[in-house]
Amino acid sequence: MPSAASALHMRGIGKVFPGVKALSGVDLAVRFGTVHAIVGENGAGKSTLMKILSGAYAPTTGTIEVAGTEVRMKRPADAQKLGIRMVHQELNLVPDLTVAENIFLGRMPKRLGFFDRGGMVRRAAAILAELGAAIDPQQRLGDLSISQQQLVEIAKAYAAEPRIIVLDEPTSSLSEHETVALFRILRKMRDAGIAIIYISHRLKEVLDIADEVTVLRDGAMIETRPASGITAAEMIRLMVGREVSNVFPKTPSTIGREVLRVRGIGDGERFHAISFDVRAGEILGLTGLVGAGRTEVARAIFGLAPLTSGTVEIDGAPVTIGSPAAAARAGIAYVPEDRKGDGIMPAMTVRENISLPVLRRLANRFGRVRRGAERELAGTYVRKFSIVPPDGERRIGLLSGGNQQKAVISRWLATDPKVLILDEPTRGVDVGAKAEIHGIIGQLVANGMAVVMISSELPEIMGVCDRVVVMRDGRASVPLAREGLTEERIMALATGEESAEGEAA
Amino acid sequence: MIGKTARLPAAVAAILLASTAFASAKTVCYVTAADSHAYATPANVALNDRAKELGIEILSLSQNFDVQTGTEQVSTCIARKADGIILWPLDPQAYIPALARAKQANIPAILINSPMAEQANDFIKSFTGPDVYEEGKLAADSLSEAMKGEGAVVVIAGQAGNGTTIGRVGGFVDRLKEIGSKIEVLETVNADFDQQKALVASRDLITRFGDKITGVYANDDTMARGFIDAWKEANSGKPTPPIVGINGQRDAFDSIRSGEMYSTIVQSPVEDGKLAIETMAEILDGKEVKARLPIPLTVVTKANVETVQPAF
Amino acid sequence: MSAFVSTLLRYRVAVILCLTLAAATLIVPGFASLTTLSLGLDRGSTIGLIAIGLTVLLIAGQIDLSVGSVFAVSGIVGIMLQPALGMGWAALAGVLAGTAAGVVNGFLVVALRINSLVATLATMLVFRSVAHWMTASQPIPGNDIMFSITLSEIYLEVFTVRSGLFLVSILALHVWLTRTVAGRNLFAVGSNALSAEASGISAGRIMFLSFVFASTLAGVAGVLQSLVTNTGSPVYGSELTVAVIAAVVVGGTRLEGGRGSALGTLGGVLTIAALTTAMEFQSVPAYMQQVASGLILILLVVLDRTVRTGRRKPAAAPAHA
Amino acid sequence: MTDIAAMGQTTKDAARFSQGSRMVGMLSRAGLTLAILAVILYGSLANPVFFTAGNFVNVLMSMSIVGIVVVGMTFVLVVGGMADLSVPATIACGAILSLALQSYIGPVPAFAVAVLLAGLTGLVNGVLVGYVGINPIIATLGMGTIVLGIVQAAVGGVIVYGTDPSSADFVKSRILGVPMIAVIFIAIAILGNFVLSRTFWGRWTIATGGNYSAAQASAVPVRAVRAGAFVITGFAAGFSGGLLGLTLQSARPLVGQGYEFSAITAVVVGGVSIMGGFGSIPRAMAGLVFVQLLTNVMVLQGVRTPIQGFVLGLLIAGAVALDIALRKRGVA
Repeated sequence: MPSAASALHMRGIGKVFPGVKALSGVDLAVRFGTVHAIVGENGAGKSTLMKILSGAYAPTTGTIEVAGTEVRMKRPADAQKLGIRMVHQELNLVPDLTVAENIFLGRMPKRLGFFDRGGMVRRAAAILAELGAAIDPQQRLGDLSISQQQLVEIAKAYAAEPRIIVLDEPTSSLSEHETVALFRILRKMRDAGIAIIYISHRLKEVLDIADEVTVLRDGAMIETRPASGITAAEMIRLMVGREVSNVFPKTPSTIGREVLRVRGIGDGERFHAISFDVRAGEILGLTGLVGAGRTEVARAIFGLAPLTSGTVEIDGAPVTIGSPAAAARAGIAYVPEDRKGDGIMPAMTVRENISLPVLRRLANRFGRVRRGAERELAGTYVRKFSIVPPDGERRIGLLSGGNQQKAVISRWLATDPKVLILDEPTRGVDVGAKAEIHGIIGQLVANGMAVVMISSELPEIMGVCDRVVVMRDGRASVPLAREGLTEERIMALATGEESAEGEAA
Repeated sequence: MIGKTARLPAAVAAILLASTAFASAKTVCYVTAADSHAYATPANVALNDRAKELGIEILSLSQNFDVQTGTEQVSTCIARKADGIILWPLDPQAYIPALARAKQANIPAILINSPMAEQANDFIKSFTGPDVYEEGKLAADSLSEAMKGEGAVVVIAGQAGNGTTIGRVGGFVDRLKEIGSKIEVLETVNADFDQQKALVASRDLITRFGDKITGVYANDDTMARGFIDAWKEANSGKPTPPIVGINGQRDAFDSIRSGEMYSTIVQSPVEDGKLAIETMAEILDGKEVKARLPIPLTVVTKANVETVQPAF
Repeated sequence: MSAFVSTLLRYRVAVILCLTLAAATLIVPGFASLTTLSLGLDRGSTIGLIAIGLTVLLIAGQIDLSVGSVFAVSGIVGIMLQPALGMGWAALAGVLAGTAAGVVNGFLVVALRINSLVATLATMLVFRSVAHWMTASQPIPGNDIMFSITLSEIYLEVFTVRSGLFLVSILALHVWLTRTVAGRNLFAVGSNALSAEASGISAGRIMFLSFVFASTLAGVAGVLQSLVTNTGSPVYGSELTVAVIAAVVVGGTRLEGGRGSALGTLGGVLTIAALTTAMEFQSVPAYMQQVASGLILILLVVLDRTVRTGRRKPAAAPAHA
Repeated sequence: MTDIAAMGQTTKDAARFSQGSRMVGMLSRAGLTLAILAVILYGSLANPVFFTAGNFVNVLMSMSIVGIVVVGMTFVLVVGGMADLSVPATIACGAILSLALQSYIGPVPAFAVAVLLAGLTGLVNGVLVGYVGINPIIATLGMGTIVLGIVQAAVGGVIVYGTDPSSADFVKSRILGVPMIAVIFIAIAILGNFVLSRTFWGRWTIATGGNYSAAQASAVPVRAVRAGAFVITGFAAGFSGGLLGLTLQSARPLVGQGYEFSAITAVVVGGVSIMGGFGSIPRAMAGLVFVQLLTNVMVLQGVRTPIQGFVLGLLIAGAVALDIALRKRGVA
């Protein structure tokens, strides 16, 4: 609808951090009643642009017009007064308050300073119902699953009756069918005349939902186009400035003996009777809706959470795993889902991050860590996986997501594990790095390692894995061979339209 | 879970049972300074023992050196309708309102060990025990005798703001003025009746004044010991300047014999405790008692060190 | 665990309080009486008034070690200025001195971003020496003993001015925390300051005000104490801070912020007051009293843990104030 | 590729993650060194006796006792344990037992038992904090009161005297003019530094303080590491308590009062982050030296005892504020 009025017009936006030019000359025009997607690799400047839009940063240069009038935003509150709402990638919620209180946080309905809880709860319930989310508004938010919290975050933005709503990777922790629900809502909002700015790595989704697409690269605006006039391949080309032929190359590897055998494990709460096995040189995909219990299974196998039933065998010998240390000894490695939270030690150098699990081995009998050996170890992986910058002494917090992820993987290869469990290894990683990481995984299996890969991204699962286990509500399907497996089939299993319980295997 | 929650009352019960049972005899409420202290403990023991002999029930409350607790405890005593109150004041006036209320409730009260401001006298029957101010004066006399009335002293005082400190320093300084002595006070430091703090402070004082120090007055023997150790570190072999302490601890006696200390002032906690309860007993029997009942203070020097009993 | 036990756990503070009272009544003759109650309340109210402030501060995820020193300073000001201003205004000045101290703490933590544990450790020392400075380390007497006595009169068999004030304030706090927007925002800030900020709540402002509030109440308690004893002393309140923090935490308020309740604090204060009174009635040595209250503190916090580990969070997440 | 997202995020967390921080770290350490030099300069100008071997030996001896505690406390802060408030109790435990038991089992075993029991207290602290997951402040506060109460009950509250002068002579003896107690302190400091900065345990400690769950997911025995810091402090405090008892040849239950705060002060002034994950023994020691020299100068200049607290307080606030300011500059 080209006639629609301009909701937001950013002109010549530039932002400079000490020593770094984050943005330069970015123009962005968004109209009411449209979904405007912004795509680009990490570091392309998306987050900075959005932080400016939300009032968190002030632009070094440029002007911002909201609904045709120029505005200055000094703090998030200003942006909110203008009707701009953010749905952040890392959730902006308060665990200790109830869902309702979170939805109305900062703008609770008051009467003489007192607020009427009843009214608030009713309104919250209504909104959640509208979003088709089955969440009790009286529940303590901290007790919800991540994807439920994500929905609350969206409800919160929606409840503010915004004129412009910005969603930053809103589906990163949503399952396919929750995503579908979200899109339904977004379209509804759009038709209600709200301007929607949609940021995502998932190009397929972008093409689904967006009316217009703006591509950023290295802090500069490359191009804005109607979504109808662009393909995923083109977008990728514009984003990385190069042609990326096959996004998910599958390096062939010879599949050997069985390494990990899991039989009927459960934690008595979030997953039950899970059984599967992984063979040397094989990549087993573990997928399903978020909250289906994939991560919980992985954490339990790695000793981060207790098992109440079932057995885990490595090379046919049963192992009892009480702690990650024990898991490491047994030859199991785990690259966690939340890189910032569970992955890196931001204050430590790349070297120190890599050597952490093997320090004991690097230490002499007085416990003194042999610096030489440590440097050598780190150096090997920095070179092998071409971690940028190629400097083991650099604080890891300064590296890009992709390079941090490579370092975290290196950390585990140092223990030369038999089984490597990767939990969403490419989430929030840009297209280039994604390919590299898939390459690395390819090498590993080629050298006979057994890999379990958790991912919500079906194309990735389909592209990389030899067999796939689909989880639903804490139960697992039988491992499905890659041949003849379709995304539709996986969705069917994940959503319960088709059932193939795992006890059989 | 249940096990855990159930353990608590058991614990409380144990603690409560561990303590003395309640009887209908005359009950005297004894608000002591602390029940874990070199001087207070023997005083408490003596007081309790004597009370048994006199057939008096003692309800003893320990302030643990916290004035505020103390004032509240006096209220407790009033609420418990005790027949008498023996208070060990840690502050010259904070207790006065509480004592006034005790008087309103016709509960006789006396002070043990430390004095209070004049206003208190209207509300107490008597003050038994050593006069810390008097001790200060005696110390002044003893020290100026040792220093032939001239020279320079450092004063190692107790806690700032503590009643005993105020008395013992005040008495000392006033007495020096009184006798117009030419002794100059170089510096007064607070070492909180703590040997280590005294040791550290003394090191600095010795470095700072060196041989200027021709005399030392410590508010108690523990701190005197601190100074002696510091002196030995600084200049081994060199004889210590005359040092005067208070309390008459056993090790102070040894120091006097060996000449490291010049004198101390014995105040016996046992006498202190006994006198207090005996006075209270007389009050309870309706007898009149003197407003001021001091316990004997003996200045101990080399001359009489063999004949006097150390306080503790 | 069974519903019954979990209920017991949810109301553990009340349970412990009742158990304490029951045990005391059984073992201590003449414990169950109005006088005991009024005593306990009066003794509780000093700690209690400060605890009210600290509850707010802890919910905001901050801590204040300086309340004990503020307690002393305010009392001294309240007494010192009596000749000049008269009792009422002097008292007010004392309270304001507390407020001022709160402004300093708030500034250090909010403006200079110093961790509150460190900042208030520093001001604890500073305010304490200010107290010594003003008084030359000598306790100073007030004007009017009779007023002190009337202050500790017991009304309706039970309440003193202090305990009455305490009870009213803590009920007010309860309403404020649970029923007002500001109260909920306080929880939001303590639970996740960044999110609160992003939702347009000024976390800094709320934290700053919490510090001011806490110190002001410490000031009130200090002035009352000084009026009741008719003395301003530089050594007042040196033992207080620990006791107060204990009371608040026993009341189920979390040091990490985001959780806590006024009624819980009331329970905590009363439990400790009851325990002390009961043990004093039996001449239990102070050090045994310490052991007992220490045990209760640990026990309740452990219980609190067991309740929370029912939740999704990893059991031993690092505890950051 | 410079990752702005990462940059933005680092501004949120402690700024030290940023590139500038290495420079800033040096700057803040240099700042402390300069401060120390300033104090020395002022001291020597203001007071003739300040700049003398004798005086420096005094300062060294005075800092030895608390210094040993500082070594332990550094571990607690670095691991993200905030503070160990049970130190006064553990010191008392060390001091009283090492004297009280002398007459029964001889000085050396007595000392050993005393230190062991203090370490045991540390262990309980560690279990409560590391395994049960209780806030360190509360756990150590509670344990402190309990242990102190028990110690007082054990000795009935009176002063305990040493019965073996030879042990005192040993502590008071000197090696090339350096007091034995200082030698012991320095040895412990060096050992502590070795453990924290060179060994895998030290690295684990820093990692756990820096990002608990990431350390856990990296097969670091985080609970043990957290607990360990408190055990170390328990032993350190017990040890310094024992030495204290031997130097004084007498001990009271409250002998350890105030040491916890002096130790924290030194560590914090040294620029060790109270939020954990960052800090070193040398930094803490620099902080200790600065505080001790300053106090020494104040005493030599005849500053009244209460006022010293005032200066110390301002000092803590000032040092930390400066540190934070410097870091901020380092980032944006």
